[in-house]
Amino acid sequence: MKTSEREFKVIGTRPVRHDGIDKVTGRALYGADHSLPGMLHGRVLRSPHAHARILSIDTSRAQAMPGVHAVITGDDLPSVPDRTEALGEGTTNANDLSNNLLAKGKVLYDGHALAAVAATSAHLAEEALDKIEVQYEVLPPVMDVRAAVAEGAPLLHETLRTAGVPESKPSNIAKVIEFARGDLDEGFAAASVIVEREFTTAMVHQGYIEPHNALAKVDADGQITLWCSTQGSFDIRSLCAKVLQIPLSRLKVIPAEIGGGFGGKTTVYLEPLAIRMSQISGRPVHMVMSRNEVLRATGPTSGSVIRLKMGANAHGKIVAADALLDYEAGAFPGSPVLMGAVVIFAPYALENFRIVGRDIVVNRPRTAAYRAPGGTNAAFASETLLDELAEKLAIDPIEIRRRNATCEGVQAPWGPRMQKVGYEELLDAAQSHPHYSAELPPPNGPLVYGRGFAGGGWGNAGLQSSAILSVNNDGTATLVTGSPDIGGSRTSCAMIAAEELGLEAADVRPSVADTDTIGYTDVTGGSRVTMATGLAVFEAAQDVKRQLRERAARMWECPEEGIVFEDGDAIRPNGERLSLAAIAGKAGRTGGPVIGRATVNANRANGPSFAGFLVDVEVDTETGKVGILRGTVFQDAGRAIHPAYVEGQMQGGSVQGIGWGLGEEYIYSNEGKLENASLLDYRIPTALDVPLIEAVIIECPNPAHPLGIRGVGEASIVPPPAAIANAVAAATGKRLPVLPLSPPRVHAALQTGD
Amino acid sequence: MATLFLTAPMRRHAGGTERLEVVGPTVREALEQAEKRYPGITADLFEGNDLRAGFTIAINDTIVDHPLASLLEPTSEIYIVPAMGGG
Amino acid sequence: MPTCLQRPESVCTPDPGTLMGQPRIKGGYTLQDIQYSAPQSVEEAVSLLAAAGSQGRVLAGGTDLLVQLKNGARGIRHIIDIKRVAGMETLQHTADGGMRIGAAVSCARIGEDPVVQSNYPGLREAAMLIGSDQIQNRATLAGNLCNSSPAADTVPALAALNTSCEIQGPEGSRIMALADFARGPGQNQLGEGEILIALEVPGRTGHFADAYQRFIPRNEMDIAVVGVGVALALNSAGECTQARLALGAVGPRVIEATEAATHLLGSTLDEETLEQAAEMARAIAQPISDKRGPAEYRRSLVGTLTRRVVRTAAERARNHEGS
Amino acid sequence: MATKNHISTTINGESKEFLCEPRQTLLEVLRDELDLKGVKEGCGTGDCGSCSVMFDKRLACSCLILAVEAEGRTVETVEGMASGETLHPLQRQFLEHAALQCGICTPGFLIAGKALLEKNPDPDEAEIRLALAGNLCRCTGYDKIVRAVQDAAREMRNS
Repeated sequence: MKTSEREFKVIGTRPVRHDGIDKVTGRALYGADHSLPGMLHGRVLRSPHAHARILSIDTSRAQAMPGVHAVITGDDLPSVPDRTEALGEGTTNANDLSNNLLAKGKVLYDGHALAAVAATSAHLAEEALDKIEVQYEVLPPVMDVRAAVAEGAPLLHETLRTAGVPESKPSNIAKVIEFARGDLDEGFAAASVIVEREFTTAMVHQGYIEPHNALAKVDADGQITLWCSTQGSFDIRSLCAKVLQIPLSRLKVIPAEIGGGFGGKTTVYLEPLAIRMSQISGRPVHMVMSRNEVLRATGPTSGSVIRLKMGANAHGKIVAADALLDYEAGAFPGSPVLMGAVVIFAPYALENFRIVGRDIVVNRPRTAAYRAPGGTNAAFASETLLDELAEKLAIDPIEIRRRNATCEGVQAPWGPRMQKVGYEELLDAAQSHPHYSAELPPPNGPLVYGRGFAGGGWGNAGLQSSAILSVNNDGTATLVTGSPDIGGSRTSCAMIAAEELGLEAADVRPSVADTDTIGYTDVTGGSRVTMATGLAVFEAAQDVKRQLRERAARMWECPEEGIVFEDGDAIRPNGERLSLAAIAGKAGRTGGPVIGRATVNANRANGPSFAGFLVDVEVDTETGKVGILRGTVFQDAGRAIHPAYVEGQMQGGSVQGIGWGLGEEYIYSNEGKLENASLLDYRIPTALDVPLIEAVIIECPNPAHPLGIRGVGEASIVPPPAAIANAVAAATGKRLPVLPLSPPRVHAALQTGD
Repeated sequence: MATLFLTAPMRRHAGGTERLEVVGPTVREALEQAEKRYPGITADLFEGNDLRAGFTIAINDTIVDHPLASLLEPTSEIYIVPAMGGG
Repeated sequence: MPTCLQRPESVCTPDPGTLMGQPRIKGGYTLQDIQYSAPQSVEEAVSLLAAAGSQGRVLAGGTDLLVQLKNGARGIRHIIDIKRVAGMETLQHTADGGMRIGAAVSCARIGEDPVVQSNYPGLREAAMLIGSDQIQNRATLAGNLCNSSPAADTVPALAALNTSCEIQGPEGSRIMALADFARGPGQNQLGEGEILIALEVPGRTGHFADAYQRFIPRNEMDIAVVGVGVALALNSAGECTQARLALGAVGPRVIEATEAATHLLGSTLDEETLEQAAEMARAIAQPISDKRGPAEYRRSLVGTLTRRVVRTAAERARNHEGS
Repeated sequence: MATKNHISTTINGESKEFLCEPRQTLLEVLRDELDLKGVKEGCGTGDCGSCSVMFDKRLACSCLILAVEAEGRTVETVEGMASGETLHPLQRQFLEHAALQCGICTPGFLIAGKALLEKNPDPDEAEIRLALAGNLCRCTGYDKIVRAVQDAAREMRNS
């Protein structure tokens, strides 16, 4: 049966999440909430310098303190291969990862870890940090991509050469990537209007409310158990095993409840240190970061400089587009510039384009994934420039997107053909939404008003998942997956199982298992859990249904042929029915427990998701402050399993995008010290900074997925900064190619004449 | 004949050509044919005998499960795609 | 000149060893070992503080002090909690219509007080702008003042009201104008063993009103980029007979914009006069550039806020029946 | 080792005594000594509201209170909101509205919401947003939280 014709009973409803009661009563246990008898508390010593050679580290006074049981530095980590390999989500250089955990030779950013201490109390561990003496030779820091590529710029890594460029010299440019097709010169020659700008966007942090944490216990036989807050327990296992050079079988990772991640909890910071100190001390070691450490030393996402030139003909068709994306990698290679290059023209059908992306190291923390990594920066450039083209051609801004919208069969800029996507449907929905035609307030004294729209696409990730679905003898079921649940995904997975087995969502008890209990499962990231782990659950349910038909045949003492399983019953060709509960109750006499299992690589079932954001702003022309009056987010979910949590992803992503657009930024001093390492000065939006955000779910089923699901976690963060900038332009006539659109910047732009 | 779409860096080895006609039966053989015609064109794609981490293969509109072993049809379009992740 | 206008973290203190000491290279962890006392009387508090010398600090709401301690302010070893000292939590309305605000009265209580609501709406605005409800329920006006951050919200509002400080120390008590209290970022006039025990707000007369506004990038949970407080009175003809104007976050301590305030006198607070006063306020500001905004931007905001805040106060004064 | 102070207090309606060092915050003691792990630490500096408790009937960040200050005071945490199996209307509405995703900020929001509704049983949207501005949520964008508080207020007014 095609998914579009199927009627669902559970999918599309809004049951209370299974872990809800624990989370509203304070009983849910997050990483910092775990404790073990005899546990030590670990703390980390961090560099105050952005770039310095480590001349010496003397830990002897700390080691000598009573109550201090372990002190480690970079020398206490084994040497590991210095090459990029498949590790973690995507690829990782283990040597870089190790150097980021504890610096060797040089410190490369303010907050770079140098040493760690485990002691009988947190207070004592901090006192011990004070007793560690480090001597530095301070080096000039390289704080942004412009400085990093300048002639004669100080080098972060003396041996780093540019991948993708033959015979390159040592450089701060770690990699160059390129997508191109058609003929740019010919394209621009055919343009009626050409616009070109250079965009600058600030480094921003995921801003999850729960700081990183880890609790490690090493037994006398070397077996390790690790509790931590992570988006991917298997990735944490492989990363820890790699940097500590231990076999995977020795390490069990138990994912605690996780207090937000948004991509930032896909790698390791404390985990290997806690394990190493537990190995040394023979006692469990618990580590929790402070907010200051989270901001200074965990992976934010890249600031960037993007040069973009686009031309369109008189009908608004984009005839040529040329982009250069320079992304801050932080201290080690690995910015999401590739994904920026994918996203920048993703919503458009283009024939002539070139996209060059450069991954550039700077003396800032090693970047990590952040919700649609790289995409928001890129769409800020393309979606504001396209808006400018529309303005110059006097075409409605949604209409110009409609005329260029990608659709099934279009060759994507990064290569393959597009399957069915819902971008055209989304644009239609936005154009006909009452918000788009609502009256804006007239100017009022210093206050002026404007409306903006922007779109954006995100490819989502497929990757691997496992699921085990066990039928209980009363006809209920238990579901085990390996996907840490950040936003209600265990309920959406349980709903898929319930739908397939004809149960209520509450009759399926879902749990998120440790790495010993379930098969390999990739990260909760790339918007993939409901799509990919959901696919594994769907397949496991088919496995259960096959077994139930077999068991029903045994109970009926008839051949299995012709028996179907529908709406929770096995049905014989003669119409006779046996309920799931009836079959389950007899499982002991028909072959033992009924357990379905499935493992998938969901790459083939993945489908991109497109989003759009429509926003009304108020600009105070005397102060430069931009307020958000109304926001509507549109997104193609393929199929919304639990619409309330789909809306939640869309609203949450939108508000993160608003923060990125209006106020969030890493502010460094000239010496490279992070000046706003607190939630007071790193300004994520409060409840008072945003309006209610209406979420409009578009459902264009993903043709590659049996339930039509598309990942919904990320795409919604891509459009808001561009939409806000477009709205500010509509209100003030000024185009600001810079993020965030902070009051001083807007104010300064309003003072200039052009 | 299947069609191999060349990435921008690969095109530099092939005089700017955007696509090559190749015969299978598998993706691996298709890439070997390309390498024979334009030596060095696939060098960056391989690490030893395997596709380098960070690359994968799409045929038409789908990322395939077995990149190098996938069988081609005469209408197949082969794309070399960077492995993509998310947050 | 100040190098920092933030809620003083230890790095802002230009005077190591006296107030906060050298910063540790850490951030937001736990407190180092301290001694804690909760005296019952002012005399006891003063003698404890005097005995603690430079290592002593008074604890009222703690919303700044605990952050400083977590950030590694090593000089502080003895905390003297004044909340159990008799009278410290008393908000007293005086016969002349003024107020005596005990040093441990929370900002939330200022905000809730009906007399403050009707008579000193500007002070209420300032008190209700400090952080969140969580912070306002703990933070105090006296603490805001003693912390001596140039960006303290209540200080321009209190300065505009011509508030004075009641200080008690080993040598007895003294009174000081609030505007003179802070010396610079994190530094104030308190001597060893001295405690700010109350703020005295003089009574109001006639068509009087005050107002406070600040500019912040978010709508809550921020430190003022600029804050401006004003208090003024009108005669029955609507002419300004009294005016005080105070600027926050644009100098090492609160700046009294005397010339601008004087310029308002005798006028009906028409737009032209407001613009001229705003220009005078702009001229007297000494802003610096830091993470919260460039100097020129701040200077511009001084003008904007001065105009807006005087306009608001004038409106209030005209509507106020007087007493 | 510093001398420990003996503190008598009332937590979630029950008399409690504990020993603490002066340098321990109320948050540390609630979590580490009294096992009230529903009180979360997100920033340690009073900027995120995750550690919100009612301290002497007023909303406060327990990370900015010394545990010794609790002598003779009352403390209420999220653990005291439900009575037995019966959830507080706010807790129920948060579930019904899907007003939580990761859930780490939820205890703080519930306490702040409760503090608001005790003062103001019929808040409008702006009042709700102002009252919750000291609590940061990074997942939801606040939409469903605001709606949950509105519906909880309605439910409480009608009961």
